[in-house]
Amino acid sequence: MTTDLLLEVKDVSKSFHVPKGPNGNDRLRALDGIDLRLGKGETLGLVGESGCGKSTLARTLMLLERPDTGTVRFSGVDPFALRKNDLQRHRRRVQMVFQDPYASLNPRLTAAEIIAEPWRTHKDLFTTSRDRAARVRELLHLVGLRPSDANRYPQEFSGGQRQRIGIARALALGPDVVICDEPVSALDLSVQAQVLNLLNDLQRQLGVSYLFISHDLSVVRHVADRVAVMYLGRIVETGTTEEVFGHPRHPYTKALLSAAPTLRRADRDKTEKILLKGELPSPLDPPTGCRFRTRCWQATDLCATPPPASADPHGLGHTAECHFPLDGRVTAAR
Amino acid sequence: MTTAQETPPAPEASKPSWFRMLLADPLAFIAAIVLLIVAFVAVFGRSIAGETATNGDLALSRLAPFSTDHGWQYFLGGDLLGRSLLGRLMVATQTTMSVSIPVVIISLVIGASVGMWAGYHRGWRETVAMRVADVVLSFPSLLMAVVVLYIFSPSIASIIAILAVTRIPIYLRTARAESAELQSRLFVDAARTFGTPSGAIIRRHIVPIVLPTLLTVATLDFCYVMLAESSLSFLGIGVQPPDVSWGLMVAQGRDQLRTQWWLSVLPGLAIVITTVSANLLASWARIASDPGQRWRLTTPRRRRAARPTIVLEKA
Amino acid sequence: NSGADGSGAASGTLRVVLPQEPPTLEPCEASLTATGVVVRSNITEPLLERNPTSGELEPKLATEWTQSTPTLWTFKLRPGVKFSDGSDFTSEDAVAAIERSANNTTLACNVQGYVFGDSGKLTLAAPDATTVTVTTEAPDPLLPLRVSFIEMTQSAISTTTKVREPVGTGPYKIQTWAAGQKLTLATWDGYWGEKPGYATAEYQWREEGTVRAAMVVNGEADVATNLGADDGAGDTAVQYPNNETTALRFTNDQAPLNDIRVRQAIDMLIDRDGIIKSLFGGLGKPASQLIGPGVIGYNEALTPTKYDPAAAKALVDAAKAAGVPVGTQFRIIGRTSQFPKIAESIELMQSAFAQAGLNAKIEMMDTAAQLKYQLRPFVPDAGPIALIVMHGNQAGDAAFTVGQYFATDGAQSTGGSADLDAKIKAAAPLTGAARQQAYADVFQTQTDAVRGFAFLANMEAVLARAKTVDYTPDAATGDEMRLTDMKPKA
Amino acid sequence: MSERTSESGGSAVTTIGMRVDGLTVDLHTPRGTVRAVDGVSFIAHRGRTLALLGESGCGKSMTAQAVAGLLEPIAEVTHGEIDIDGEDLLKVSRKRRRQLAGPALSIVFQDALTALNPVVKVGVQLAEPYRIHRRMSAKAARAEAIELMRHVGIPEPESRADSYPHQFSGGMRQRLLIAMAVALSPKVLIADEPTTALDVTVQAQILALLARLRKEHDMAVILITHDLSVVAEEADTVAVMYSGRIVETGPVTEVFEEPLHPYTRGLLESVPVDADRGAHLSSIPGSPPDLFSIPPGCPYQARCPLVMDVCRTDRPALITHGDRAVACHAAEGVHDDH
Amino acid sequence: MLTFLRRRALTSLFPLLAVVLGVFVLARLTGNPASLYLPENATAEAREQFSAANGFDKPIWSQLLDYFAGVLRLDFGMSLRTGEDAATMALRAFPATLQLAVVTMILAVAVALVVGCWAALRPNGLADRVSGMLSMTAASVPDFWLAILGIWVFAIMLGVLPTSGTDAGGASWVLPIAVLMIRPAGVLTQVVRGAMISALGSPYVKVARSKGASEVRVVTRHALRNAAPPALTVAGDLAVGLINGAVVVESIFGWPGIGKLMIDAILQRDFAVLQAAVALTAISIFVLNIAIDIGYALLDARVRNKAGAAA
Ligand SMILES: Nc1ncnc2c1ncn2[C@@H]1O[C@H](COP(=O)(O)OP(=O)(O)OP(=O)(O)O)[C@@H](O)[C@H]1O
Ligand SMILES: Nc1ncnc2c1ncn2[C@@H]1O[C@H](COP(=O)(O)OP(=O)(O)OP(=O)(O)O)[C@@H](O)[C@H]1O
Ligand SMILES: [Mg+2]
Ligand SMILES: [Mg+2]
Ligand code: NI
Repeated sequence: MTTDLLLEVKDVSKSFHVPKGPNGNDRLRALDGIDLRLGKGETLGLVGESGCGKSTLARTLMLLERPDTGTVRFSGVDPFALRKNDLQRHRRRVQMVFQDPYASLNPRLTAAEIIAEPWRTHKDLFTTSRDRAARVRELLHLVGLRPSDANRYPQEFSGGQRQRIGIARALALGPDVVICDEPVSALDLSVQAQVLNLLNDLQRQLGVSYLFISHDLSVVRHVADRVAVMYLGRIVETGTTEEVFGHPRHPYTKALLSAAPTLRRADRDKTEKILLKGELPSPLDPPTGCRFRTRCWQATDLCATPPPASADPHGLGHTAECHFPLDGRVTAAR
Repeated sequence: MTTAQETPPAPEASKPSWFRMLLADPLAFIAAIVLLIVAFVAVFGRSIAGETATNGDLALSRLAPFSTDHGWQYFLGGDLLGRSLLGRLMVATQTTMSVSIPVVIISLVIGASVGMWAGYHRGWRETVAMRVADVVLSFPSLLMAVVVLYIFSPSIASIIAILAVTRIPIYLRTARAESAELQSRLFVDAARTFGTPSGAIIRRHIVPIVLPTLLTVATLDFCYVMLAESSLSFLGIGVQPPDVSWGLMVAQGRDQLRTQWWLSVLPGLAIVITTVSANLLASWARIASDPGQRWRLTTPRRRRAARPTIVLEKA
Repeated sequence: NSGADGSGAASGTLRVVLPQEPPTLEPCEASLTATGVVVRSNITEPLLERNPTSGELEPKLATEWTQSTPTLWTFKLRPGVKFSDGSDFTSEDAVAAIERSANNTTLACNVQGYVFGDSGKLTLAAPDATTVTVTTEAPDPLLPLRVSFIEMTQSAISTTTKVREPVGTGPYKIQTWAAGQKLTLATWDGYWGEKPGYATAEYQWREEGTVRAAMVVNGEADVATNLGADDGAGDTAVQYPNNETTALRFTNDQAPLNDIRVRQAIDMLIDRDGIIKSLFGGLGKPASQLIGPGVIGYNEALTPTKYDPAAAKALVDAAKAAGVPVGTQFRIIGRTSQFPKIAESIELMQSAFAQAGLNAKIEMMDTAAQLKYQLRPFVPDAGPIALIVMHGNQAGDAAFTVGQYFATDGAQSTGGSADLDAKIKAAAPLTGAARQQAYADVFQTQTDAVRGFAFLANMEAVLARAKTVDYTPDAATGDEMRLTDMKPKA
Repeated sequence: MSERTSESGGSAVTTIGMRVDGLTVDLHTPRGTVRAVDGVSFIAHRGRTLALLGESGCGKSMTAQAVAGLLEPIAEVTHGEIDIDGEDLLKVSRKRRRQLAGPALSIVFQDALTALNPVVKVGVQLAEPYRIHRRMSAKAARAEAIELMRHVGIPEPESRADSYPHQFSGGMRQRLLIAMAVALSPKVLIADEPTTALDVTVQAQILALLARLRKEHDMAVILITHDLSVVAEEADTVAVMYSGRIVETGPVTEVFEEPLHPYTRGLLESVPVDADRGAHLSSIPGSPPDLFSIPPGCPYQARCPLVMDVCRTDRPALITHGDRAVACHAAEGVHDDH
Repeated sequence: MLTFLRRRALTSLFPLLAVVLGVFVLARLTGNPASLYLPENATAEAREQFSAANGFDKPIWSQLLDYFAGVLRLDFGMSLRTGEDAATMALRAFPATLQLAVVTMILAVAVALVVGCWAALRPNGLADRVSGMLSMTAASVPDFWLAILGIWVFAIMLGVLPTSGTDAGGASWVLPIAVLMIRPAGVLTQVVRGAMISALGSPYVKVARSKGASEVRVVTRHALRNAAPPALTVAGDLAVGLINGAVVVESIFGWPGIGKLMIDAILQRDFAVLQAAVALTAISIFVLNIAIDIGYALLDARVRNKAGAAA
């Protein structure tokens, strides 16, 4: 699968300094030893509940946050060590589509200005304004907007159209990797399908890799080749989409899958919903040992000790961080 | 390829025109006219007012107002030196404006740039900028005035300098607060991901958004500056004769309040009318430029006073 | 306290409202107007005092004084005088008081510089309980006049620090001083002289003339001083000359003011009558010299310059033709609120100067800044300046004026000539008619040959006086307001 | 429809909680007056859940706020009737309207963080319905509030009653809002996207809570959402809204199995389904019409694959057929078959 | 909360020191006060003696060190003008201004709350328009002018109030306070109105209405507390501004406060008094700022929790 490794994240941690919490703790561990790999032309789905650190990871990969420990490598190079021209060249390779199509576009700039903005910094890409205008038109076409939309302002577009502008902007520098931070969660169902199709088409045409972040399981399932499940700053399960969705090994993944409502009431009525107890613990003082144990229905005292390193029993690249990983067949048995 | 969007572009023509919105608020409309007149007088007043504004005739000293026996210039009466009060008011308009406008602009530019810079970078820069603003705010501005006027001779430039310094923190705080908020916005993050330098981000993304707020603050501050200038005149360290400002006229005329009331009341009225007009126009502009509030100017009058809740009374 | 009913007098309290609070009541600072107006002759008294009307020296705590030798003066003290704390006033007290005010340089009392600045060290002695002798370094005919500025204090008073609340021999003693608000004086039984008309006197202070006047009109005060014509004292107003003379002082050595024609022209361009009538509301008389009538040395022959723009223009043109750079800008410097309508007066002058082809720029300054231009050492390279000065000769003798303003090296002089210096020097030791004549000549010479000044007006002020009070202000009222002169009306 | 109606499959007899008839809301915007809600009618039965489904901006919240009497001044109810127990909420006096707010009808908002007063302790906010309507003492009302918190599953309610909204997680806040809404056992509860801002695991908890409370209090729940799956799982009947109008209603199972309106069908088809990963999703082209330029005829005409000439001129009426109703020219034939 | 206050106090200490330092340096830039305090014809030696006695001949940094050494011993020096202890003078004048300022602010806030809320309930209604015009006018009238007009009208024409001074009891407070409060009241009214309009439009107000709360309850229990913080900030700035306003009012009404003391000290180059007065007002501004922060925290629990956060 990962024949051509593009991005490798090893043991990355990031904590934020925040107001003291109830336990007098003021370091919020947003990321805690993250390992990820992304191959060329691949889509890696990242799912997890709100606040588990998905955006922080994305921002770290975009160099917007500096990790406390761990390494990030793009094609073997640590971008945090780059300076000036090398850094600028690196930035072209990695671009991001933001979660909120409303907040991520400056309301005072026209669509064309937004798409052309990266070139104002990367001046060598297109030297004449004619070239730029032509490229803006190309990009608009690529994302399915009309040339006449170039001079309209973001507020004159619908959410889906705005997200297309955001995607066009991310493509302006011709990146190898596009990090999509919940690109469709602010969009309506009918529009969401349009954007997902667009991303899909672009990958086929341009061969870009995606790190696709979402909390919507059905969306991840639709777009991703591989999936990583995140819980409280840690990746608790990774594997191919079929494996993870078909035979979840971490209890959390299983709960997540079961909690998601589905259209088919028929299926639903057969399987009982796992209603997790309690809420997501505060990342200010996460539980010791396995982070999921406070909500896990099969937790024992053992779970207060650190969970074993991800095991991959079937050799399918399907790992889970759990003392009592579920057997893939358990789902059927229940 | 995916299908192109079919939505028809928003009909531009139906966007409310500024002029129509101005007409919809009669008070703001009058305010705009008043300010236009003030602006006109500030530019051309000196030449319209003519001789009688500067060279008095002691025989007409303390002439009572509202009579045209001595020509239209003396319609508002004469001052102690027998100059026409109307003419003086017109000449004073220019000085008043040439003090308050530069003050507002200078403090706006300095306060806004520092504030945006501090707010964008956060951290120590923000702390230092805010503490310096605190210092300026808790400093006796009169001491500052005396110092400046002592070191430099009292002139319009020094008055502008003093007032500008004391007003900088106002803009600094506003700009800082806004840009601190804006710097965490996604579109700023987006710009960062292209490697855009911070100066360019501030110029491209922060300034255009912070500016309208700052301009509103500036309009309101305009009033404060005129008053501050008149307070300086009261203490004798404001605009110096033979220059004349509204504030100076009010200050000098206060002794005659009981005998020649018009000497201080009329310039005072000029200050009040101008600032009230500026305020009215500013609050109109705030509404007109805010899509969430604009309806107040475009909905028929009957509905405007309606309660915030729609509760139909029993007919 | 009596409020708006105006019955202050009946209750035996006189309420006075002044422009400013006395910073201190230290008697040796009594030549500061704000202090003297309260202290002098009310709390403390001098050995002798000058009658502001006649100009004669009259006995107070001294009954007689004689010049035994040219450098030795003997003062006989009034017997039976007591301080308000009950102790006796003796020659020892007098010696200590004179020593403290005139010789003590640590204390640097205002009186010391003002009155004794140029008269060397005094040697004092008290041969007996009622006799004081003063020996001067040089013959000094003015010594009694100088001594009249010294308020008598107890010998025990500190000689190193100033006192805020002194004990004196005057008709009143300090009852309470709520700093910032009110100062109350009360009579005491042991006063040697005539009993005052009011049992207590209350001083308050308000900066704005209109407010002071309003207080009297409204019955909240009985007497208010230093009012302008527009302050609205109404029928409570009484006009009085306040000893001050206003003038423009030129830097005679700076072009274009270095040309006497230009200075004469400026003099002619001042519309004194117009200023006094329209701006001062009739308060004041056009001035012809730096002192008012009644001061020894006043020259009756001098008359105020006539307002004559045409002649002035001719002079300016003549100067211009002679190569004087009349268009060079000079500054008119004035002190903010030095006297009512100062800004307007300067404005009027400036506009007249401009019409005659002169280029004047107005600068108003606060006291501290203006003093740099008024007193030596002057601001270097300040360029041509016409400075508004206001001079009050409290002593009644031209000696206190000419040395400072007219002598080439005078503390406040920017002009002068060798001839004038000689005349000033010669006049100093003279007495009687010769003295009068010599000083009158100094004024004449100044005007004719030097013309370092253009005089504006002998100033007058308004005092508001409640109907219940019987008091007539005089030229000294501004500096020394004797409560004993005020009586309730029957 | 009759006062009493039987549920499609079962035989249980239910009571009508609220009947909304021809509700029309006009918005007086700077660009002119537009119709945000256009003749919306529905019936909510007690003990049942009616889902109001539609895309963002189609007028769901506007409908809810019009019913709850909480419209902004910019909006005006121009027609319609809102009937609860024989009283028309649009005609009663202001005072009576206030008396009904709470015991008869209450509403849960989408954004729990801003819907709770940030500076008032939650115990006090929860006690307010009792203070206002039952005139209880502060102490008694507080006790009720704590009971209420326990009722909606907030741990340690006694101590948590003195906390402020920001000290609760999103799910807890939503529980608090729901608790406040059910305090007086209203006949009708409007829940405006109560779980949109929440995670799936929390959403499941909240939806379960709502279902429990609905049964316990025998409320008519109007669930507003744009999530088809939530509707599928939670609602008994669904009303699909498009551009301020109801385009299709009916029992959820039937509507989802056999959608009559092309819009409903389009929506159902754009849900990514597990089977065809990476495949082209079928999507509804374009986006909903701008309120200012709704064409004459059917508002869906520009996106409709079945568009006919009549769609561009005539507005399709909502035609009832048994339990179901649809507003589509193209569906008329289908109706006949049905 | 305590850590928050400690933090706030520490960060505000710097401005406090900076103000005292700034005043020290600036004051000395306005020249040696010798000519003000020495007789007109004082000799050069007398001037030097005066400067030496008051330390004005030393380099400024050494004066500064002496000064801070004194301040540590709570010795602010002697007034050149009155010979009194400067700190005593400042402390004596301070209560009068404080009382005036406190009463003024309380009344201004009260007026602003009532009028602002009333106007906000019907935005753009008649009441809103009228109160808007009035508050704008109020905010743009020169205070000294109003003071003199007030004396003329109420003391002389109507005779109902004393012209000035402090001894007519409550009546003496009326004019100074009316003059001082007019601008703060005008400005605050507008702020309260704006904040109330936005508070009244927020979802929690809708929720309160959906619970059947009456308008009065909605305003007092829900909207007002949320509208208070912005008004509090502005009220704080206005209170600081009162120091400047106090100069005018105090000198006209003969109110023995620190504003008058300060301007006199400036004009008289009475450095010790000026420094003491500025230090005192800076401390009170410092206390005021902390009080405002506490007020914030009391009004809004979110601030309390953020308390420890980096500034
Ligand atoms: N700049 C920051 N300072 C302090 N805490 C932060 C910061 N950024 C993120 N966090 C915290 O880190 C944790 C992870 O946040 P992050 O935004 O990465 O979550 P997420 O998984 O993207 O959530 P969502 O699905 O809501 O977008 C959260 O608890 C968040 O509060
Ligand atoms: N203040 C307003 N000014 C102009 N248009 C408005 C205003 N408020 C609402 N609208 C419009 O009214 C229509 C209905 O809005 P409503 O809030 O009911 O939508 P909704 O279906 O609840 O959407 P969402 O799912 O996003 O909550 C929208 O098109 C919206 O743009
Ligand atoms: Mg995120
Ligand atoms: Mg909604
Ligand atoms: Ni396609």
